[in-house]
Amino acid sequence: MSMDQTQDIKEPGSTKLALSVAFAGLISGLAIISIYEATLPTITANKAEELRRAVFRVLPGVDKMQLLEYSDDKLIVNPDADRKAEIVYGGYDKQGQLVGYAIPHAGPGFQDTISVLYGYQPSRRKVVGMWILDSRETPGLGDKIYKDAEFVANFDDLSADPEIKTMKKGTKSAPNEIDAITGATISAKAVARIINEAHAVWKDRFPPPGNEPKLGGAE
Amino acid sequence: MARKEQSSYEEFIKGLWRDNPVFVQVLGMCPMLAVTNTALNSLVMGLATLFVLMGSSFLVAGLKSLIPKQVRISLYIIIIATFVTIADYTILALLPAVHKELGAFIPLIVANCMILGRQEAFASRNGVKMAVIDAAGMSAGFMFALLALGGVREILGNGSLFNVPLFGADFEPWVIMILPPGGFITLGLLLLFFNWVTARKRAFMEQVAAAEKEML
Amino acid sequence: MSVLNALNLFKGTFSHGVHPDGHKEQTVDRPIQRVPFMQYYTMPLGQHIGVAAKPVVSVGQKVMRGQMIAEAGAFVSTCLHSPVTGTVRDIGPHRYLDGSFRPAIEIEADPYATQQIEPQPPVDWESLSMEAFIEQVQQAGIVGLGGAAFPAHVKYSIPEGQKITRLLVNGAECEPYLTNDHRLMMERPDVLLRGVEILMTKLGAERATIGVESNKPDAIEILRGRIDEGQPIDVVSLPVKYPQGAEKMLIKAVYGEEVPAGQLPRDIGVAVNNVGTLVALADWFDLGMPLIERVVTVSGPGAAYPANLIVPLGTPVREVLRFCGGLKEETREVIMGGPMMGTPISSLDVPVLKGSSGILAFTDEETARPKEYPCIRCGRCLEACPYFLNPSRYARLARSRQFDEMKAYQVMDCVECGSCTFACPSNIPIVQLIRTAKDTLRNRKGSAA
Amino acid sequence: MTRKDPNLLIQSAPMLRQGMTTPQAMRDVWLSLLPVTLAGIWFFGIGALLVLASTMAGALLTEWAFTSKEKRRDAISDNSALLTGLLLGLTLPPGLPMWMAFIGGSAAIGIGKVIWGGLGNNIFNPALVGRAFLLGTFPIAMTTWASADTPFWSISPSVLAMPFITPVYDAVSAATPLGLMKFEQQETGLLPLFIGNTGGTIGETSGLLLILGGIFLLLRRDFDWRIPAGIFLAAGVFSLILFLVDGDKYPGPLFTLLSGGMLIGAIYMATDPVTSPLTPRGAWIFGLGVGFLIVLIRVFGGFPEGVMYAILLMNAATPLIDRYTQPRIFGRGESTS
Amino acid sequence: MNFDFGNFLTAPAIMTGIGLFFGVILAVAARLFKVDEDPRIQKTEEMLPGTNCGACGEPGCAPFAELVVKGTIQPSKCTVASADMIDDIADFLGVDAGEQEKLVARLHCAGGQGQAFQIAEYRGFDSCRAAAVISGGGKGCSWGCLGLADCEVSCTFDVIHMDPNGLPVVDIEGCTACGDCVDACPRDLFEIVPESQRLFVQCNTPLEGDAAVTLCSVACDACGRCAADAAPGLIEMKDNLPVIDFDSGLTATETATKRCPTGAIQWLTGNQFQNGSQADEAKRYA
Amino acid sequence: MDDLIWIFISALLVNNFVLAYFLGLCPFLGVSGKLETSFRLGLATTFVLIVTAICSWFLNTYILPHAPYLRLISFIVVIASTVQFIEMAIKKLSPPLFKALGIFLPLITTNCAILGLAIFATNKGYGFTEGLVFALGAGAGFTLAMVLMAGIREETELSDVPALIQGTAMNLIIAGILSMAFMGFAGLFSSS
Ligand SMILES: Cc1cc2nc3c(=O)[nH]c(=O)nc-3n(C[C@H](O)[C@H](O)[C@H](O)COP(=O)(O)O)c2cc1C
Ligand SMILES: Cc1cc2nc3c(=O)[nH]c(=O)nc-3n(C[C@H](O)[C@H](O)[C@H](O)COP(=O)(O)O)c2cc1C
Ligand SMILES: Cc1cc2nc3c(=O)[nH]c(=O)nc-3n(C[C@H](O)[C@H](O)[C@H](O)COP(=O)(O)O)c2cc1C
Ligand SMILES: Cc1cc2nc3c(=O)[nH]c(=O)nc-3n(C[C@H](O)[C@H](O)[C@H](O)CO)c2cc1C
Ligand code: SF4
Ligand code: SF4
Ligand code: SF4
Ligand code: SF4
Ligand code: FES
Repeated sequence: MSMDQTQDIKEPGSTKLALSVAFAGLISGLAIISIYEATLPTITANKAEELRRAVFRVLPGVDKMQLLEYSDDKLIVNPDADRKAEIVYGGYDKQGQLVGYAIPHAGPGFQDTISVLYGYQPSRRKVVGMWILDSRETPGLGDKIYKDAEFVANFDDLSADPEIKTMKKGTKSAPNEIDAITGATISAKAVARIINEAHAVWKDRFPPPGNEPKLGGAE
Repeated sequence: MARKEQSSYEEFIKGLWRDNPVFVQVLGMCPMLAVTNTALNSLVMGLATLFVLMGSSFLVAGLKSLIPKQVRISLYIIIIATFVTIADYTILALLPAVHKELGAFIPLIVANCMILGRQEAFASRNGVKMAVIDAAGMSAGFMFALLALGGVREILGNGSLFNVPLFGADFEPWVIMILPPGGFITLGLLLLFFNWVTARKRAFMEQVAAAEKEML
Repeated sequence: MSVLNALNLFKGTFSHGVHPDGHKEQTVDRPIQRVPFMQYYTMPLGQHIGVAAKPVVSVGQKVMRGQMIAEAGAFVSTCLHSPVTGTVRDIGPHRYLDGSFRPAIEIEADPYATQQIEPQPPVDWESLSMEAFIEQVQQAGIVGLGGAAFPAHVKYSIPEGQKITRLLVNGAECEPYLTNDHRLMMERPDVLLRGVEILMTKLGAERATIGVESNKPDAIEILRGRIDEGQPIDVVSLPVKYPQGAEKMLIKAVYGEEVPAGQLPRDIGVAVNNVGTLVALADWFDLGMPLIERVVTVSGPGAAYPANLIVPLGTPVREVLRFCGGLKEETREVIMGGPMMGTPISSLDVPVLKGSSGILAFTDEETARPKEYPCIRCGRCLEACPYFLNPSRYARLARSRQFDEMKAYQVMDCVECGSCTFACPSNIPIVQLIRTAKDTLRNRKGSAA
Repeated sequence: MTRKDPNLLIQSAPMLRQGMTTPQAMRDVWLSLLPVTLAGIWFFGIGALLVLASTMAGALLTEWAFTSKEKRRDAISDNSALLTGLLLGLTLPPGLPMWMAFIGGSAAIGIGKVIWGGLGNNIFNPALVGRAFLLGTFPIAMTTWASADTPFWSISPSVLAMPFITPVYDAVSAATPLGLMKFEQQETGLLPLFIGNTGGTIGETSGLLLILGGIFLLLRRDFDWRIPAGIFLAAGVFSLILFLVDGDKYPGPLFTLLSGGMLIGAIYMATDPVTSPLTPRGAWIFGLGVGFLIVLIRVFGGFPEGVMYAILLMNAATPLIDRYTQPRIFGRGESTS
Repeated sequence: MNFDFGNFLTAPAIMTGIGLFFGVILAVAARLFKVDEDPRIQKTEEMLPGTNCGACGEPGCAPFAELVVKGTIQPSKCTVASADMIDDIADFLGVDAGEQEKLVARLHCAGGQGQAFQIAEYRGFDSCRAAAVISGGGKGCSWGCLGLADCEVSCTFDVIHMDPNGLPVVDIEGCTACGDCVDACPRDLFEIVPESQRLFVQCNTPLEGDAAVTLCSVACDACGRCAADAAPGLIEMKDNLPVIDFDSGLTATETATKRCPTGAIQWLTGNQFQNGSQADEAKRYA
Repeated sequence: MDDLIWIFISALLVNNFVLAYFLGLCPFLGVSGKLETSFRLGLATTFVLIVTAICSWFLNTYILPHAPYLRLISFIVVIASTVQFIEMAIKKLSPPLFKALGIFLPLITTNCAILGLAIFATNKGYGFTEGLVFALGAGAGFTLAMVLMAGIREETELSDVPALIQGTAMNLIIAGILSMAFMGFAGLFSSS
């Protein structure tokens, strides 16, 4: 900070300054894009893999999947749909027959938003699997909603009509009831509530058996 | 224009203790607390910070003659942000799981006042070599703090270290350690310990000095 | 607790305050008696609020009892008169109440003198102009005997535009142990009423009220008895509570009005005087006797023979105590004034002053303090403070030397009545801390810093 | 000459003292808690006694260990540490492992009190800091409740669990009235709540004794009556409104006032002089705030019970409350600050 | 494996764009909204790290700089700045006050427990001022040191320490003549004097003769010997205390102290009260 | 509507930026010494958060779709510059306002609360209104925490906190207990 420098506080070369910033921008832009391009393949692969794993978990016996979008009240195949509320994943077996839909939905939990993915088979009108995509529930309590196999198993064959009921642990009787988690009733209820919400929206959107969206386009 | 050319060793070591960015300068508290619920996260965050700090210090020290004073801060930020993005994508590619845990806090390295601080306080006034050494020292100090905190929190909060169970299955975890309050309180107590040690050291030094006085 | 306060509102008194044990039984039924004349008398020149008096006698000069020995140094100042017939021995620093040395006139009594004041014809006060009246009061050296020792004539000189409508006579005597006002009211009620009459007339007050705490029924009885029909004087009996006698509290208790902070009673048309002050007034105008003696209660467990005495001003405490059989062995502390606001004296050489209402001797039992604990913010001090201040906060702030902050919390409104300290379960010396702070603040104002 | 007199003492006026001392105040609280404690032990068996013992031990040891040598004697002798321990113990589940209770005790004093500079300096109620710490640390253990009719001599195995080891709870674990209310929408009768033979923490169950204790403290002027008053008022009114809105979803005011930690909290914990406002108006605000928060957390929050959190939150606000509710000074229109 | 080169253009393009855009905007703004303030603040701010981390407790570097320039805060309060930056700033602002003769605080009292009599026992808040307002703390001499260390507490530089005799000793090495003690002392016993002034009166009582000495064995009894022995006109007695007139140009010498019966006037070399109580010396001279 | 309320409450209490998300700790620990300052800092922060919400929404809708990889850097550059611009403007146009709030702006722009908000808002896929409400809640939450902290710290000034603990250690522990108390809000309005 010798004298001469501080003399010219703002006077000269506003342009010079602007240019230097711009130049820096240029360089960093290049740097970033290169790393991006370099890592993009792996990242996309990871993401796809993760989603895939999730879908396969909630829809047993699925072999292929594709992104479906609900627009002007019918379900169409659209690989790059991004209207969050309107998309589901169709899961198909080896013969390309539709097994069921994997439906993502999110809602408030004990700590923060829980985002759930659950599998639904219109044919059997049943929820056939549930997976937590993201949650900040308390480790050791709330996180049982995905760590506790028993709880997750609740959703493997669960009727969602009229709606899912959360019972105190060990007291479930009806097909539409699940066992809560002791010490984490709230998170448990939250999951059920989220599925109920989604189900309320989706249950009538699925086309009748036969004319489901055909497998194609995706992959 | 650094006055006294310290030996590179001193430069390095001061970051660890005397000028420790966390314990002494109280900087970068957010990542410090947010990601230290397990030792692994701490480690990754530490490494990322190290990478960013060293990289940007290197650049800043190298280009200091070209950087106009008035926009220097903006330029530093751009440089740092670039490195952070690089780190971000790398981690995302290589350790997706960890990245999920660290969540927003990798990008937030940009905002870690410590990094900007070093650029301005040191890199922009010293040779490349010194700058890098200083950066290394500082990140080491930061890492040291991260690991200390992360270690304690994971051991108590989960009964494990780097996901290696320590106490066997029926250890009762201290949930709060992983929750925000645990972070604050543990760091507070660590700081207390740090102060205590420094105090003891000073007391000892004084004794020595007194003893020497006696001699003369 | 403010449940009680709520009740008190109906009983006509101020809110908050405390209830220390009266301890008055020791001296209530001790008639006032005269102490014989001693050898030496010391009259500090500055024993009243305001400018010190200026000596008008010289060393070696002979003086008569009642003769003026020092004249007022300014308007807010008053005269001194010799308490005895004798010789001026010294004019110089002597130990004063507060432990410091103050210029004083030392007089050696003449053992052979009759110690009579030659009687003077009563002053025809009714015809006096206000100025002349005030002049007279200053000549008589009369100051407030309620403790403040504030020159009375200053209180009586009412600025333009203000009018005194009510005269309030302070017979509360809320301080424990003290009974001097009580005895005075019982033994010289007529003189007191005479004083009231004089002052009312001169100030043009329409009504006079004598406020007496209900623990002095006999005094109330007697006073009521002496007031003849139609006289605009009434005696009100007030529930016993400290500090009833603080003038602003008394006004609140009697009239239910609050004197705004930083203002004087006269700003709401009230003049407050202690009973002793009025007696002194009457004595001057009827007998021409200036203020050269006052009634003092000697009491406390340490006093061999508790008593109410008429003591010539300037008598060393030692002599007064000796007259009452001296101090008991176990005496540890001697206090001038009441136990709540009085000053402990460091040496028995200190003379009795115009403002000294009592001399109390305390033993280990009373002086032993319970251990001090940290403030638990219990709020008892707030419940006690009659000025609704926040003593707890003061104590904390004072400890960490944040005196200016204390000022912001109006510490200067504190009259140091001691209620808070009395109430504090942690035995925190709140008043002392407050005083320290106030002292610092005052001095700081003085210095540039 | 001067020195022939007795060497006089000089102390600042006033010379007289009321006679009440801080340790006495603490002892009063202590005494008033005795019946509650005994009742707790009666209902939950001597296991409860062990829990109480552990918290008090934890509290005392920590106080002793971390206070400087010179302060030590007072710090122990002023009874407050013991009181903290006792109150903490009373807010714990009867089946809590002793080692947890001990940790709770030392956390209460450690981060709740000594760190702040000891008695009188803490902002937060130490006992509740301890409880919050425990609740956050061992949520399961802290929300597992032994039933009230435990045989007197039986000690549930969990109480004696080894340090740092997950306890095994005995089969009969009753849900608390609040737990039932929140998660099963079933309301417990008022009489049991009043007598105290319900699930819950050791000290919170017996409404009757708590109220008696409160009356005792009130008579001894040991706490500021405005605080409990404010709490009951706010909680009562708020819950009444909710009750009127939807009677079978929300509990009635009486249930609200008698259940959970409400009574012990309002009478013994919100009133902690150190951590509650000094000024009368402040006390009202504090009380009302606590009452409101309790119902808010109980009804709309994630926890069945909010007393602790409500009090801690208002503790945090206490400095601000105190600051802006300075009493109106005699003869002054406005109040300072 | 979609690898489009478009990105390689867009990215830099966008960044450059942003850069340019704001570069220009800010540059223009800088000129438009130029506010002129004390240039030193500007410069100081530039010397600071500019991280605006707030670790200094101030709302940012600019306000901090302002305070530094005002002198209400030390540059070293910035935790981020390296040592030499701080020196820079210090030099730039010329904090060092330049050369001048050293002033120190001296105590006008030597009446410690061993010399001045306590006529009553004080119990209460340990503070001189607190004691002073209560019957003068029971000390016989009501002008003397109360020995309760208000000065010791007040000294910013912690160079005052109470000696065994209950008197505060100023370590003149460290004393910066800040005057804290002068304000702190309820009895106004401290005076800030040039260290070079050796001749000093260590008493404050206006009493004379026995009156003084019965209260304190090292009191000045106003015998006037010092005035007589010193160069005529250097010392004169004002209300029973010797007042030394250093401006008179006359040289003060140790002789003035030689015949002092109580040692109230002293020839100071270094700290006060080094050589124990003056009373003993007094005897030597008497 | 409901979820707007929830977003607000959550950001204000349940997931308080400072006490639950660990954002903006540097000012929280550094500048919370005086009540009055803290309050103003809180206000200023809220303001910047709102600016941020707007900027990030703009970027997210118009620029980032074309170049997602520029998110971080464009966020920080744009926000920083915008705020700096505003700062200059205020300083010129209304000195008093600058004294009151402006001086804090630099301190705020370089702290994580701001960037954090941008990133979280994006991750949660908030739209414009949601973003604004989120910013408001976060700002209010930050202010609340600041003010409580400051009140407590001013009180501890008067009490004899052991020397070793004074300063940051103490502040951290206070923060810890505060966030413990805030845990009470967990699950607020989300259950049943
Ligand atoms: C620190 C802490 C964290 C908690 N986290 C959760 C959680 O993430 N999810 C949950 O449902 N309950 C959680 N709880 C428990 C709730 O407070 C509530 O007590 C529980 O849901 C009651 O369920 P129960 O009736 O089965 O015991 C937590 C409690 C504490 C003390
Ligand atoms: C706390 C306190 C208590 C007082 N108690 C009495 C009292 O008991 N009797 C009394 O006459 N004056 C008492 N005073 C003095 C009165 O306030 C007032 O100065 C006096 O009555 C005025 O009358 P005077 O000027 O004739 O003394 C007290 C003052 C204070 C501050
Ligand atoms: C003073 C006091 C405060 C309490 N505060 C809480 C609290 O904030 N949260 C809680 O879960 N339990 C608290 N408890 C315990 C509850 O009152 C009671 O056990 C409640 O039913 C908890 O039920 P749960 O196990 O379903 O959480 C408190 C108890 C007392 C005595
Ligand atoms: C009426 C009253 C209530 C008290 N309540 C508590 C309490 O709830 N928790 C506690 O730790 N201490 C309590 N104490 C004791 C003491 O105030 C507490 O330990 C202080 O907070 C320690 O600084 C109480 C004391 C009294 C007089
Ligand atoms: S009475 Fe004493 S303990 Fe109670 S608040 Fe006042 S000062 Fe503190
Ligand atoms: S001494 Fe002052 S503060 Fe204490 S009660 Fe009396 S007036 Fe109030
Ligand atoms: S010099 Fe003054 S302040 Fe220092 S101890 Fe003596 S009296 Fe107290
Ligand atoms: S207070 Fe100031 S003047 Fe007094 S001794 Fe200390 S440094 Fe010197
Ligand atoms: S690291 Fe978050 S504000 Fe500094």
